Amino acid sequence: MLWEVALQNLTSPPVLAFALGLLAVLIKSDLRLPEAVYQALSIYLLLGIGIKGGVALSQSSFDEIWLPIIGALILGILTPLLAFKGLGFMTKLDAVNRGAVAAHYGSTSLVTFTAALIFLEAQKIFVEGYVTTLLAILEIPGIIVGLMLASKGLGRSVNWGESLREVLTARSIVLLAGGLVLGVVTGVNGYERIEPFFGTMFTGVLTLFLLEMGIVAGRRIPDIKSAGIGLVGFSLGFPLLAGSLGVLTGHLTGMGIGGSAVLGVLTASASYIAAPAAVRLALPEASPGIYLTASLGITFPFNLIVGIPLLVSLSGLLEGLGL
Amino acid sequence: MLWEVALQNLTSPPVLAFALGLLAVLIKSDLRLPEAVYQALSIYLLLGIGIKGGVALSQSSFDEIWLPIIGALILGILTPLLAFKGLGFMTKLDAVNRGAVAAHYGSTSLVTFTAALIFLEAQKIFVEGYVTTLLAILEIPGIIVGLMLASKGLGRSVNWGESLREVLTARSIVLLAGGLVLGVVTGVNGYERIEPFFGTMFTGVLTLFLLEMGIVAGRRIPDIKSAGIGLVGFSLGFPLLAGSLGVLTGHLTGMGIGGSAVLGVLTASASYIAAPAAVRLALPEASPGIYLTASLGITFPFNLIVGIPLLVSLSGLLEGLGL
Amino acid sequence: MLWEVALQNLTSPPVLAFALGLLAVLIKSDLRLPEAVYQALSIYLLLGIGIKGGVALSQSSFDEIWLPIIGALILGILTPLLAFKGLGFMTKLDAVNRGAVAAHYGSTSLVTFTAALIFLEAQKIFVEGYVTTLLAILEIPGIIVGLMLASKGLGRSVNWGESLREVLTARSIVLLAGGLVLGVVTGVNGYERIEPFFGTMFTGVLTLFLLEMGIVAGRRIPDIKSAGIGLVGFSLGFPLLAGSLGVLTGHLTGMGIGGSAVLGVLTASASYIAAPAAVRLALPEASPGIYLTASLGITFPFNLIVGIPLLVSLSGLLEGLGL
Amino acid sequence: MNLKQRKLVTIVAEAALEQRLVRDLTTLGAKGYTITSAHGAGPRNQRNGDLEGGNIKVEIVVNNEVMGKVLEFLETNYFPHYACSCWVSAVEVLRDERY
Amino acid sequence: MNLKQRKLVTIVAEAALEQRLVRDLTTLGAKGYTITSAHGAGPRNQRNGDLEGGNIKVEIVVNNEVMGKVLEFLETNYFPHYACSCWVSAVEVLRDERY
Amino acid sequence: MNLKQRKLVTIVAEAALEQRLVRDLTTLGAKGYTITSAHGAGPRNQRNGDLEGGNIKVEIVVNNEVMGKVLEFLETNYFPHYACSCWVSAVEVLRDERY
Ligand SMILES: Nc1ncnc2c1ncn2[C@@H]1O[C@H](COP(=O)(O)O)[C@@H](O)[C@H]1O
Ligand SMILES: Nc1ncnc2c1ncn2[C@@H]1O[C@H](COP(=O)(O)O)[C@@H](O)[C@H]1O
Ligand SMILES: Nc1ncnc2c1ncn2[C@@H]1O[C@H](COP(=O)(O)O)[C@@H](O)[C@H]1O
Ligand code: NA
Ligand code: NA
Ligand code: NA
Repeated sequence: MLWEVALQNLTSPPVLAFALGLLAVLIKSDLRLPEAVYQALSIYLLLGIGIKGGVALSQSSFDEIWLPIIGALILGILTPLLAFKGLGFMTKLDAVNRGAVAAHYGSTSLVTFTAALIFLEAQKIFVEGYVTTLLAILEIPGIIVGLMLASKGLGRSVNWGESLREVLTARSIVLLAGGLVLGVVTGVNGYERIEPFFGTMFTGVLTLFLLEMGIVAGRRIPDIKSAGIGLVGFSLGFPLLAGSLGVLTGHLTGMGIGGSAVLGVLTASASYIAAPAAVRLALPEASPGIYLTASLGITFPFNLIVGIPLLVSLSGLLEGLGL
Repeated sequence: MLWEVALQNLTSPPVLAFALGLLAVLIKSDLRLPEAVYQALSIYLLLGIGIKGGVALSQSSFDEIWLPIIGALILGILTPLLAFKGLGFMTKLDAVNRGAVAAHYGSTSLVTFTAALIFLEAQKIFVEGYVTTLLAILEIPGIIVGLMLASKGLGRSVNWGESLREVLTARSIVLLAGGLVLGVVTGVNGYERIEPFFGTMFTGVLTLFLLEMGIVAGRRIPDIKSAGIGLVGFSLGFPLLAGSLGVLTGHLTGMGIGGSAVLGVLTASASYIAAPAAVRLALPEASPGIYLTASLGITFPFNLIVGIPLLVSLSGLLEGLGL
Repeated sequence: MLWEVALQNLTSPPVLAFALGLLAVLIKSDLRLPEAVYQALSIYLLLGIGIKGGVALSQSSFDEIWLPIIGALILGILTPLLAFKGLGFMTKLDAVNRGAVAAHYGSTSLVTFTAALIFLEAQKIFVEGYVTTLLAILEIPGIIVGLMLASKGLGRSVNWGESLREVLTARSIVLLAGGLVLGVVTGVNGYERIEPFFGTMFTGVLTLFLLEMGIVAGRRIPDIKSAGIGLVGFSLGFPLLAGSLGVLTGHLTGMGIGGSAVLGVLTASASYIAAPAAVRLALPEASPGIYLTASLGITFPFNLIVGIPLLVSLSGLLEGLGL
Repeated sequence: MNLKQRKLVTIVAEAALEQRLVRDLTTLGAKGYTITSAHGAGPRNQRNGDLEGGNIKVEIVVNNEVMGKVLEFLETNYFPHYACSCWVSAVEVLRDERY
Repeated sequence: MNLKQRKLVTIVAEAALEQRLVRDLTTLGAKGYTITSAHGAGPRNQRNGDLEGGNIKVEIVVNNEVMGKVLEFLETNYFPHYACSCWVSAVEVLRDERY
Repeated sequence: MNLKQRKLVTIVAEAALEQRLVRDLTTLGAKGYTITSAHGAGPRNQRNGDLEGGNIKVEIVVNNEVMGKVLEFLETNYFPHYACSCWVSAVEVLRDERY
């Protein structure tokens, strides 16, 4: 059963497109999406996810969402702390680089989130609409906690005001949060008009996007060798640990199988859009060769292929336990 | 009732996306659509509008359209003359800059037009299909009249042949007029195959486009302060005046509520694609800081938010009066 | 009847968009799709065609496809040989340039193929799903044969390993072949989710793409004059000859009217994406002014307008003859 | 190696001027040009560019005579009206017959 | 023709730095700048750029004094941390008051 | 400030050549390169570029020795066959060990 589910995930067009992208790098093809198109696709995905989340949120009652929101907030602070500690055990990285990696795992990956939604939809498992709100909530705190942890290792003082402004006004945040508000305000009626574009097209556009992500991730492969066994272990083990914690939190705060699984995936996933941008600007001393290799080169494909089906199964299991 | 209508307009995804774009500028986010994507979206919108208009035109009889076409032609000549005069009263601009602004208000704004169509569709008000023909007709004469008015203030002679060639072969005109012909020739049957792309997707794509328009308009805000109260007054008042004239012309030439309202919106709107390009090339002495601020920074959002619902209501009112 | 069919082809949106592109060049408009968008559209088309072909292939049995595949392979080797010989008769080109042109006619044109599919769909003629496999198979051998023919005329030795690698890892091949595999693996179920994007949108996107192709082809028009009557004759005559051979092969290998017509169009069409890229790199001595003018400036529009309806009619005729 | 002296003239201007500028430069004797898309700001900064494609950067490698003509022409026809920057540097080329 | 000497400072850096770099250069006295999108590789090559828009190439035409300040500033604030290249060449301009 | 002399070699070529050109330049000793997309026309102007992405402009900052090798290599392997322009100018750099 788990195997069947995993296979269905593996043979979905987005995951296959990701594999095609990896392959294109391996055979040294010059295939690449133009930069402008990559940008456009991410704008589409971020805004679309935001809007859909907002519309769903406008249908939710405060009663059902306040507990999950608090759960997400706690996870947003806890995850980077755990990651920082874990990296201390498993690697020899200094505090700056550990903080940088923690910022990535504290934040979330939009595409992993989306892949989980598509996976659950294919499984016909209901997902609470407000999970996108949780995505938006989980996006930022982890980055800030990570930056704070790293700053302890810095020989200089950090301009927190500037860094916070940069984190909060980053393209991805503006689109996601702005989309959420847009969705809440326009509601089901307004959304109807743009559903063909932002809804029906979504999986197709994501497929194209994952082709490019495969190429980008593929280019990280050489770096994995130099990453060290400790970092690789972390990038594979931490998502499962943090993800389980997320699934558990989901059930404890009253979400169903689908919502809890998504919260698990969010916790398990590592950011590679918002966090790298923020870390690069606020923490130039940290090495992208470390944090991008971990989050994008290892954890992202791992979650896409292994993490999602596993966490969904775990969520089903916990539900069966009456949680 | 008018309030309800206005609210529905305000909470439609395209208008909200425009607001999001404005906001992104205010908070100094680096959000921007890549140039290539902005170009692609305008090509899509212009060609799509043209094709749809052409298909509708192929369904119209000459009997019903000749009067509105003559009406539109008269408006196309009258509007820039009125604007030129009005600017003489309200501002201290020289003839060159007045002519440049007049060229913009004499021409039309595709996006305002489209927003009006979407607004009317949401109101379930019928719109004559040939209004896109009127859009295409109104696009050019106003620019030429504006340039002629401005040329009187110039110390040099104008190369009219060159200027006319540049106006007539500009991207936007080729796409709009070409799309119209394409639509007429391919007809309903041919259109069916591309309807999912040019029809069903339209509002969604427009939403993305308006996000960018919001950003562009937002960057004009600092210029509004230096524009002077006279120009601001003109940019707010003239659309209402010219728009009312357009609505009236619509009713007098036999159009219904929807068509007359659209003709009003066309007259009220100021160009910010075709006209700026033409004026910049033919009339470099005029200041973009003046004409773009008026047309794009003030009139465009004003029409989007206030002008459209107002002119639709006026059209309903006139219909009620038996016009 | 043939005339009616041709007219329907001529008034289809993609062909009209191509004409609009030509016209835009003639009137010296600055209309152009941005490079990044052109790239994105070709990626979309190639991947989409590949996926759809793969899905169809996953529905086909080996029994029905092995003969057509062998037929296509033979055509892929025969066509460039015929073209090389034919050019020897009709033009004064040296072996290098003849080989270069042969490589183009030995390969195929994705857009011509797609236009044929759309044409047949509009005619409600059934087309075997595996024709896309034939497209992929016909893409490469012709290029290699052409290069080999040309190399005999070179004063230097050719780095075949490098050239083959470049041909096989070219963007277009990776997308087409990758798409095929993706389609086979994901099957009907997986495809369902991305059908709105890669299927329903297809004709619309193709229309936009052909607008750009019209512009590119239009810019080749001045070169046609300097091409010489022999090359022009070849570019018009060879597609009909090779196309007829293709249609015949289709019927002989057991395909129906639709499939045979498509195989004819594939054989008739000349590559202008994969082949030029490969020839430019492996055979810089050959003149793009010759091979691009023939394949893109003459044969492409000829097939789009005349070749497709003619070959479809021929296929119907042969079917009538009981072939 | 046989390197010859030429001048590289770089012109940054509004993208809308591309067709005109290319025509003018060719007429003045430039045997080639290279264009890249750009954006920027300058002291004049009164631009239209937001909507119509930002700036273009045009580079031409020319001899001294053509350089002179180009600068003169820009001074009369472009500088007064358009957002336009221009600078010149010394370069060396092989195949001097091409430039 | 009245050509004046200036310096063209070319800076290639990660695209994410655009806003900062522009602000810093303007503060240091550059009266204008021109930016083009670029990609590339260098000896450091430890970049983030894959995901966030590759590199930008910033060009500023400035006088010697501003050039000095800019180079010093880069040396302190950019070179140690960021993927960043910089080179300077001599150029000539008309309208020297603009640069 | 401790500025060192280097050469900036600018190569404009068909975009399809990117992979090859980068490989060749690196082999010849360039420690880095910066690429921007471009389009243009020249005296040869027999191009393929329309369909395959126009031109690229490759810039490398190198020492005199590498410059010599690069020019020689271009002369033998690129100039005869491809649409390709090249010019060289003098630049100054900090951190000369990088170039
Ligand atoms: N000092 C400068 N250095 C580099 N580029 C400049 C400089 N000044 C102006 N530019 C460019 O020239 C364009 C036009 O300048 P302006 O006419 O001042 O608006 C700007 O958008 C910049 O791209
Ligand atoms: N020798 C060079 N010539 C031209 N551009 C270079 C050179 N070295 C570095 N670059 C550019 O500077 C960027 C940053 O270099 P790096 O800090 O070494 O990663 C690279 O991505 C290149 O675009
Ligand atoms: N004089 C020139 N100045 C600047 N760029 C040039 C010049 N000549 C040629 N180019 C560039 O080099 C490319 C190739 O030139 P060609 O080999 O003559 O086709 C052209 O497309 C231009 O981008
Ligand atoms: Na996480
Ligand atoms: Na108007
Ligand atoms: Na063929």
